Amino acid sequence: MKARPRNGAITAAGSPDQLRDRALELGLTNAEFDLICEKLGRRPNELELAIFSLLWSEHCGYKHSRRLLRRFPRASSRLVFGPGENAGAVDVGGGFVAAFKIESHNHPSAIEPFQGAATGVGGILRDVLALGARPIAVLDSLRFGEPDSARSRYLLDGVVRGIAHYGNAVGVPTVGGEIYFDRAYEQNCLVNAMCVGIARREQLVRSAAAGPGNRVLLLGALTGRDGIGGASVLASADLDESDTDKRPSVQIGDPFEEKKLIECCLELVERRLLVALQDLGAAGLSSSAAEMAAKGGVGIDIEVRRVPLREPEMEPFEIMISESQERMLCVVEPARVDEVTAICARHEVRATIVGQVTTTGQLRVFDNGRLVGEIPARLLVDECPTYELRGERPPRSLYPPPRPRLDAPADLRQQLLTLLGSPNLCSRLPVYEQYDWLVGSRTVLRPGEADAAVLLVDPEHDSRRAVAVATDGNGWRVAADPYRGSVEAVLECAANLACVGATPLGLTNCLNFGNPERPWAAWQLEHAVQGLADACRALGIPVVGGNVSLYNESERGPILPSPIVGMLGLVEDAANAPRAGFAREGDAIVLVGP
Amino acid sequence: MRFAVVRFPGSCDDRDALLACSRFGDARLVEHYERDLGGADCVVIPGGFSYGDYLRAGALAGLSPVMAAVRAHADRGGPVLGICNGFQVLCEAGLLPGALLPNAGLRFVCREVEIEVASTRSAFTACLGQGERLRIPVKHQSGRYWAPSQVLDELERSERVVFRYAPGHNPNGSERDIAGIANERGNVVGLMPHPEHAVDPLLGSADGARLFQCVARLAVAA
Amino acid sequence: MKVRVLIRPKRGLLDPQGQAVERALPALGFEGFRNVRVGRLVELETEHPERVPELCERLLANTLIEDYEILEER
Amino acid sequence: MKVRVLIRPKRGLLDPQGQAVERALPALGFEGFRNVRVGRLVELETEHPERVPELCERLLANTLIEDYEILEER
Ligand SMILES: Nc1ncnc2c1ncn2[C@@H]1O[C@H](COP(=O)(O)OP(=O)(O)O)[C@@H](O)[C@H]1O
Repeated sequence: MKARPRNGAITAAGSPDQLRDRALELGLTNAEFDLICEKLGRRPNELELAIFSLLWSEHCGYKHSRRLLRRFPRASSRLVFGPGENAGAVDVGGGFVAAFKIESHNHPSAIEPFQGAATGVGGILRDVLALGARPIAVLDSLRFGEPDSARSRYLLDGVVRGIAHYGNAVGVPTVGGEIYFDRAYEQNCLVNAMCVGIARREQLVRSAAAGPGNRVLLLGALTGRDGIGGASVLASADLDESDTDKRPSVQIGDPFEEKKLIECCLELVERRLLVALQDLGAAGLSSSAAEMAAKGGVGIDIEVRRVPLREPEMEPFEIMISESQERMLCVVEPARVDEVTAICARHEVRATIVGQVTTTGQLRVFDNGRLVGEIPARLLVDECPTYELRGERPPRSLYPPPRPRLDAPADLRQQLLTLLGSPNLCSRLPVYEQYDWLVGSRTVLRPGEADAAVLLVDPEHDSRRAVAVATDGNGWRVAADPYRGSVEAVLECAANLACVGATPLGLTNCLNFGNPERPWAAWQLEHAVQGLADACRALGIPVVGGNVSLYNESERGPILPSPIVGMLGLVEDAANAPRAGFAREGDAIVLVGP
Repeated sequence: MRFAVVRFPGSCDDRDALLACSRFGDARLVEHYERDLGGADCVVIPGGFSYGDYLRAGALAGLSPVMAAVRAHADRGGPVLGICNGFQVLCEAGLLPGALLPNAGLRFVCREVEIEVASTRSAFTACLGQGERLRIPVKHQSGRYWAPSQVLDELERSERVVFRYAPGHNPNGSERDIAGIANERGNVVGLMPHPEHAVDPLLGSADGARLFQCVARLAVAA
Repeated sequence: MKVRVLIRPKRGLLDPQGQAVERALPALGFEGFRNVRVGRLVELETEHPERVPELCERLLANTLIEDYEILEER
Repeated sequence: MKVRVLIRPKRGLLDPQGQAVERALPALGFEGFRNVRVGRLVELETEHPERVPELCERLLANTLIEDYEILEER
């Protein structure tokens, strides 16, 4: 793989105007296109433009939220990895680290609930795996329209089956989450999945590439035309009835491939064969390679013709931005490559050298040895333009009032039964019975048993050290007052942990909001972030990472502003973790609190 | 007692089974491509989704090289326990009669159920009481035991129905509430519930430990 | 050569999937559909069509519970 | 009238089952089988064969990700 001279190889197609039109079609603004030309010192070609359009999209580039996220506290003696790595991580003692992150798969799930939710679980598992941690738990936070609508029931059914299909088959227990129903989510459901992983502290790997001359290996599934343009289209377009146009972007999850990938990567990590590891998510190979290079301050060359394909004759740009699932990218020293490929073969996982680390600082793409794209990695990853939000408090409520659940004062018994039977309060057993909540031999407190799940850190050595996890979020409270509603979400989550005797160690969050270019949505977002940040400071816990999902709107209006928080805490002795529920007749009932 | 836990690509409860077995003896993993069980006394085929359960649960795993070694071990009278996916593999491989069909409810079911020891004529129940109840979790998508009715009659007549779901506990529509069966010699047992997930009261129940204790005790006696 | 294998649950065996489809039909406005059975379709290409029956017997179908039928195509 | 509907994953989309089966076959002693696709088969009886395409679109196939083909029989 030798670089030919740059000039001549990379030529922009068409006239300057045509190229600009193309950039706009891909979702970039005029100013962004100008910035690209200025920073490159030339016009980009089409492949480069495709890569820019994805890495500088809201989904990958956090254009509208990056500045806000700086408000989150990070200080903690327990913090091991904060935002910036694939998942956050905190020290849970005994030589172990817990990695965790929550992520949304809202739009794909609204189009194809089963596969959308399944691939959502697959994606978040790989984020945690990328740290070298074994995924030990999944939680799902879901929002749908009212269950009396056929569409909501269809989405609920598909999403739950999709999560079960994927989570059960990869052997990671699904131990918690929440479900709320409200008309505001009718068209745009929310599917947020959180994953928790455990690693020995010394075993963590980073995603920063290092060591020029080291090989870059692609592990896992074949690359097909999955989600070409999907990151920009699926993740940031308003949804409407004509979802059919986005059909080709549906991705199919393969939990079997993921299971093999997990076991394979964990063995590679355990044997210390990897210099760096990274999952392939939105924008596929482009974003993974660019991030690994930018974080390591090095360059990466990719030869697209080495990438094993599912469909013949894919274009270089398609190979670079394909979002095919169940793939990981790693950096390996040349002398270790044979050992790595032998282990992969044993796990029946494909491993292919697709490139190498360089000193150039550039992400370079080769097509059969011909240079077809060259962009500074930093420019793609760290220099995406960011925008100040212009928030404005809406003059009156944006949402129709919630449907009343209780009639005028009837007898108390009847009211209680109505409440207990209402969709937002009734038992979730029909959902969590579809999830394997016990694989892994760690689940001390399971769904339905307490307000938070409790999982052993190291079941193999019979220690009773455990982590507790829960997710929370209440769209109506946040709609009524974004700041206080968000504070309450954090406090409720902390209270959930307290109920199982856990000390909170860190928080992850997913910001599900409407279009941030609308002043009222910007206002909601700003105040919600401030609320989350202040509440975490008050509790003394860091925000270790998260995800942002904006543009959650349909013709019928925006969703309720829905920050979802996931919190992880430490339980020193799992045997002391109390369960919820009255245990014995005759016990006293005490109400604690102000 | 030396246990071998067989692992296929896609097995999920292999580490759990290993952990459970190691409470009652030495335990090690044997991979699907191995042709030798390393002198194990007892083979455990764990749960999970071998080969993704693609095509039919247990179908692809049933043909893998290690199964020849398992068959030879079973032919010698060595104890074999197939749990959940392991039960499906044993049926697909012809080591046990019948088949496991998709649950009548068409959904994956994960819950704790009660089962009854229906026969003590097996390597894993010989030390249990007839009719004794155990609390053990199930978790599966295809756990509905089915065999032609003559085969079911014959299984019952020869006391090869080893476990039944207690009344009201059948989670999948299994014929005659069957939760587990044995081969003619009683050394090969398959069941849908997960005894390896019931060996520690901290994690719910310790009733499943009885099966492992039983087979380990028989080995000492032999 | 292209081969298609159609695999279906044996007559007499409960087919909950087929039943679920059959029960859902009237509510969607489809009257007069009976005996719905849901099975599997396997398509493959091979130069050894003579080995397909063996493949069916040993792997693609479980003949205790399923019938199969092989359709060859050019 | 008996109708059979063959439903298979759309070309271009990942077919995890087909791939897993294809990759497993050689080790199980079956060489020379390519392009394995695994789909579903639905059989039914009806007096309204003209409504079957609509039935496929609305219920039997997920046309986002699956193609279908209708075979009629006497
Ligand atoms: N709401 C948030 N709070 C804190 N950190 C966030 C939030 N959203 C995103 N981040 C952080 O920004 C980084 C980039 O996120 P993302 O692009 O989702 O990562 P990945 O590509 O690994 O999925 C991650 O480290 C993530 O933790």
